Amino acid sequence: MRALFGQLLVGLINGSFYALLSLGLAIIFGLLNVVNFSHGALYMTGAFAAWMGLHYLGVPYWGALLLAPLAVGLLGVVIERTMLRRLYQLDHLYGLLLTFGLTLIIEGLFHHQFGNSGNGYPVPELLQGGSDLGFMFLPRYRAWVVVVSVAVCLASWFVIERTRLGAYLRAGTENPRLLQAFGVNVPVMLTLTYGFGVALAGFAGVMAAPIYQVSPGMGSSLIIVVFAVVVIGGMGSIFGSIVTGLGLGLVEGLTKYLYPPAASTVVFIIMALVLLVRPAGLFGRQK
Amino acid sequence: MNRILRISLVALLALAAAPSRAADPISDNVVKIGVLTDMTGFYSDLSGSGSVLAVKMAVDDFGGKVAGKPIEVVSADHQNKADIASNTARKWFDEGQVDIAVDMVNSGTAMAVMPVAAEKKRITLLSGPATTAITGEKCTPYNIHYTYNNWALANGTGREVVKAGGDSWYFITADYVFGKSLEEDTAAVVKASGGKVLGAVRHPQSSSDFSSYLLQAQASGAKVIGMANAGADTINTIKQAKEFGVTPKQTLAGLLVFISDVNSLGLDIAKGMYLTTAFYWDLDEQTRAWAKRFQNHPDNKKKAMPTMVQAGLYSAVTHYLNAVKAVGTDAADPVIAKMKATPVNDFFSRGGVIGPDGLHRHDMFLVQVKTPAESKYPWDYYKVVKKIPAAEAFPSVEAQKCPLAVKK
Amino acid sequence: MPDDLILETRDVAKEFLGFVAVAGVSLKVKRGSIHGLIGPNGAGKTTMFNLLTRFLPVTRGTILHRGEDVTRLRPAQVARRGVVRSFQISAVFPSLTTLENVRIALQRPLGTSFRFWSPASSLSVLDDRARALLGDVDLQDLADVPAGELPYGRKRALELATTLALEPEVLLLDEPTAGMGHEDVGRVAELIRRVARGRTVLMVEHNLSVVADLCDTITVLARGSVLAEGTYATVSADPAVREAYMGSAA
Amino acid sequence: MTVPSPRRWSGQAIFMGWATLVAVGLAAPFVVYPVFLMNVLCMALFASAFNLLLGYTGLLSFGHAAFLGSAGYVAGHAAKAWGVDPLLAILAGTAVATVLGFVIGSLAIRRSGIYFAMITLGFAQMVYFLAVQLPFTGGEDGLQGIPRGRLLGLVRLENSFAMYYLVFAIFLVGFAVIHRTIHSPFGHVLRSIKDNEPRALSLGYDVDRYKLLAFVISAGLAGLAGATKALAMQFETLTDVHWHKSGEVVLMTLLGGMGTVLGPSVGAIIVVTMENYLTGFGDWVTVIIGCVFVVGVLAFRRGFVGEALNLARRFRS
Repeated sequence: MRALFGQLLVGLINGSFYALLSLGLAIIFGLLNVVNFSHGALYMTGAFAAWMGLHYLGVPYWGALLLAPLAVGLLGVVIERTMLRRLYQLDHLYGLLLTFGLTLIIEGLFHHQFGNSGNGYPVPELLQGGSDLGFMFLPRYRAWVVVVSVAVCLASWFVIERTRLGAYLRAGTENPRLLQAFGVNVPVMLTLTYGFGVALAGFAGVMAAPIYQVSPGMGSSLIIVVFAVVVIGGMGSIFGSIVTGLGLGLVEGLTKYLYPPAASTVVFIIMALVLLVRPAGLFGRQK
Repeated sequence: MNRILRISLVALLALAAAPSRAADPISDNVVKIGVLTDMTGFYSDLSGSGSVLAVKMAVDDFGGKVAGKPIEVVSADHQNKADIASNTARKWFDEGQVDIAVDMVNSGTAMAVMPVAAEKKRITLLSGPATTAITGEKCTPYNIHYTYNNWALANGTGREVVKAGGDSWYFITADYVFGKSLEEDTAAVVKASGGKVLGAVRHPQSSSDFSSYLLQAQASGAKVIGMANAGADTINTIKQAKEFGVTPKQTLAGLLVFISDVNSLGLDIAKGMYLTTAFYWDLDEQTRAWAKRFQNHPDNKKKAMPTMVQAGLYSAVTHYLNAVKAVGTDAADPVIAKMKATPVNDFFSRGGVIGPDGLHRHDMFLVQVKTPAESKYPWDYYKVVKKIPAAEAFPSVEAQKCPLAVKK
Repeated sequence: MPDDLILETRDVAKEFLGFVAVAGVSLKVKRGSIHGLIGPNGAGKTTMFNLLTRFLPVTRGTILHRGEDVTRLRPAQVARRGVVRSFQISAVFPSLTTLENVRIALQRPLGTSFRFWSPASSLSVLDDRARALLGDVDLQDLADVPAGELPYGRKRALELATTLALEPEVLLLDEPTAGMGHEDVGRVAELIRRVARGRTVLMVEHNLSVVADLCDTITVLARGSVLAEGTYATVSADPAVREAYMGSAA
Repeated sequence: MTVPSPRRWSGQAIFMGWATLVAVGLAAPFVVYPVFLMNVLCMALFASAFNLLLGYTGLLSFGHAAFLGSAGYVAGHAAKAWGVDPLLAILAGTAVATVLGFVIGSLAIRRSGIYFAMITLGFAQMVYFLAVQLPFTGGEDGLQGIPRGRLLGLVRLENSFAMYYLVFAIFLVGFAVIHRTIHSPFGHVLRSIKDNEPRALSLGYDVDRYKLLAFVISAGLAGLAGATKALAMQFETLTDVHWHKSGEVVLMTLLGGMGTVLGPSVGAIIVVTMENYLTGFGDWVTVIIGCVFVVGVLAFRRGFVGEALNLARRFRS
């Protein structure tokens, strides 16, 4: 039993990252119709931004939590303005290909600068230590990750579902031409959306820095799982991507307890099953 | 379409400009050493550019020439991928006039290069990899395994930890040749010493999150968690074990730990850990003198002390050059025979002997990591618990199951 | 007389996550007629087309073709029954030549369409018929031009020729004159009248003069429901229709 | 994706093209390192198989490495552990890739566009994890020292020239299959689906079945390339099932010119050469390849062959 709860909790922590990343992907996809392959690389960039901030500038974790997503968001704005923008008129697949190329560049540059072995990032003093839950020893920092991720996801959901800005976003997802009718400056809106979605990835990166080694490859294996999460959840609803992300983290944890060798493939097996039963995904719209 | 064909024809012809293979390996007028290592990956700290430096130092100390011909050093990054290693070696041998390939940290790359080298009759000097199969069932006539192997590591650390009371083990193992064979060897030692093995979990090379593996190890209730992994993987395991409160209750045994790992972990986390090493810079005057030269070499940007891989490589290359000088040719057969016939005597290996299986048997050291209080100066990390004599440190030729050695 | 009806929907509805696009429409299309489907933007006309051709699954209701239930068939099956649609924007295969466009439609009954080992020359037996069909729409001189390079009006003509190649029993035309210049409109309308002989046509059309000119029966949709039905004269006199079209002006 | 206008070649031109191709292929190993050439040929076949999907059906599979790699593992294992004839080993690998193509294909074609790409990527990652874990693949080490054996028990393939000519023959067969498929009644339907899927549907074509068959053919030929490569290189590793490989084949096709017969092969020559001669730059290779990708997508979508055809057409008119 101890082991089961322990693995479920670890799964929930992983699920928090799935949720944060798939949320960002869903927002970008919704409005820009771009599958942002570089999401994983930008998540890694967020982690490195935090690490570099600490080592070169002495910016503590709490500062990084704000500054690193901003930096990544800015990078996103630059990417959108200079490159992605030129592809909106073309087949959506070009967006995927472009961001794939960007992924190689970003990863290659970090790899060149920092090698592959990764750098440790200390857990902030306030969150060091942990408590014994009886079934496992829960490091305080990991508990913090789950709580903050869920909070950020819910806040994003609230903004999108319940505010005027969110209404524009949703309307734009349905029909971008409609936005113009509202008097919204669509190009700016697209830029900001991409920046925000990418900033979420950067935020996830900062959260991940003290847990995982900060290394150039940290995002690329994660992003493919997140893609599977997105296919399973369907891009239809923001809420769906959050729930699916957390849920699949738990499923992975459960698999690690029941049959560890299948833990890395279980998400894809679920993807196959969902495609058989509900091709549009659990929360997706048939279209 | 013809236009396209013409373009591709031109492209093909352009490729043809690459130098073709020299016909005679003896007379290409240069002794070329290829350092094939992990330049940027998770083993780059323990070998990488430091390995290249060690080889260059060996060549410079030798005078840059052997038998009147210049010695050249080339290096390549195998990125820990067996296919890249094998391709690079093949290209080196076929087109690059490379006479020997050295280092090959990471057993997978070593095992990929060895058959290529044997096929082309080129010598390989392995310092980084650890798998016993290298001089066991997979041995080749042209290969020397120089610095350490899993058997030595497993025996050094495994036996000592069981003796100290750690009699139930659980392994966290890197899921490739090296890890699996290290686990196997250590498990055998543990059982032979009266301990028992409760289980093992495999993780992919260069994992970032060990929490679920540690939870499994924790759930097993074993007294000792054996880390059959290396480099960044070991560092992460140790760190996260502390984070999840595994370490005070269960003991970690590092089966392959380098001084570079201890340096990046810090003594506070690593203190008290037993480990087996082939080299420690602070053993005696000779080691100190060489290590300081290495540390202060202008090419050593990080000013890091040499690891056993790097020290072993220096010694191995020097031994090779001595053999070339002695026989007056760089042809593989006479050189390797000479190397096996001559005992090694330098700061690294005192009277070490290379057996017919290609394994260099020399003294090893069981050391314990000092506490921060015990450490008096930079890189003062180990206290030597015990010197393990060559005969005890390495498996006998008979135990090795190398077909070459059995024939003799 | 039910067998007089070639296409019929009974209380067909379509909802997208709570948004009702079509709210229970019952439509009766008589064999041999030209039936117009009109209505303001967002009335659900194109959705009706998509439902009839099974490009979208219905939320509820039944679709009958020749009195048989086709509600659950796949789109390709519906097409093979002879119910063939066109699209709002011109639907040609731009990288194929004009001739090949028509040939694609002729090719399917040949039964060799899965043969990836047969040479393309095995299709040349269809060339004569394809040319004849192109001749029907005055495209015979452009047979070897990639369809993507045709002017807009010619594309619509090509689309019609391709559709006719299937010998459809029922033609569903989605705004056949949309985006056309005045001259082209007249030509296409004439073409429709010609091909409608011996066939049934259901068309969505915005150009009311074309509708008035061609259609025997007109159904007016508004907000997913049938507002009125009848001849052009009846329908255009209906105050509800006038209001839907002109707002409160009427 | 972009629609290159179809080109018509006279029978004579096509014959001349094939003759030149064969002549260059026959002469090549005398001037270029044969092992390198074999790698180029296998990747060229792989890219051409991929192009059948992307260039002629409009499906972007982002998981084609799964077929290359799984066939390589199966062929390698068959040759190494069971010692079967090299041709049989290659056939076994191809067969497995074909079956895998059918399974993955029938699931993936349930979605289209970007989802299709993501799903194929997901399944390929699953294959990757299987390759890491299954006992016969050798995990991180891969299969090493795969014997090339004797062709039909007669020709010793240890000789790189003999092996090269086998690889070249296989390439020609694969290339011919692709060429014929493109120019078959089936190929015409594929192009119509690529051009305008709803229209093909409205003409009564069950487009999913056509897509599936195209996917299976493409997967099988990718497998043929992978199985051949495993024997030619004598090793099979995780590199061949990694998503980087899937991206690489997209790059080759994009760079050479998607939807052109020769484009993928030209792209393969460029990319493999680049990787081969840039190894000295270490990790800059990834950055350079990434830049090539970005530039290709932003400014060079026709690819080399596509641009050349475009120029040729402009000169003519």
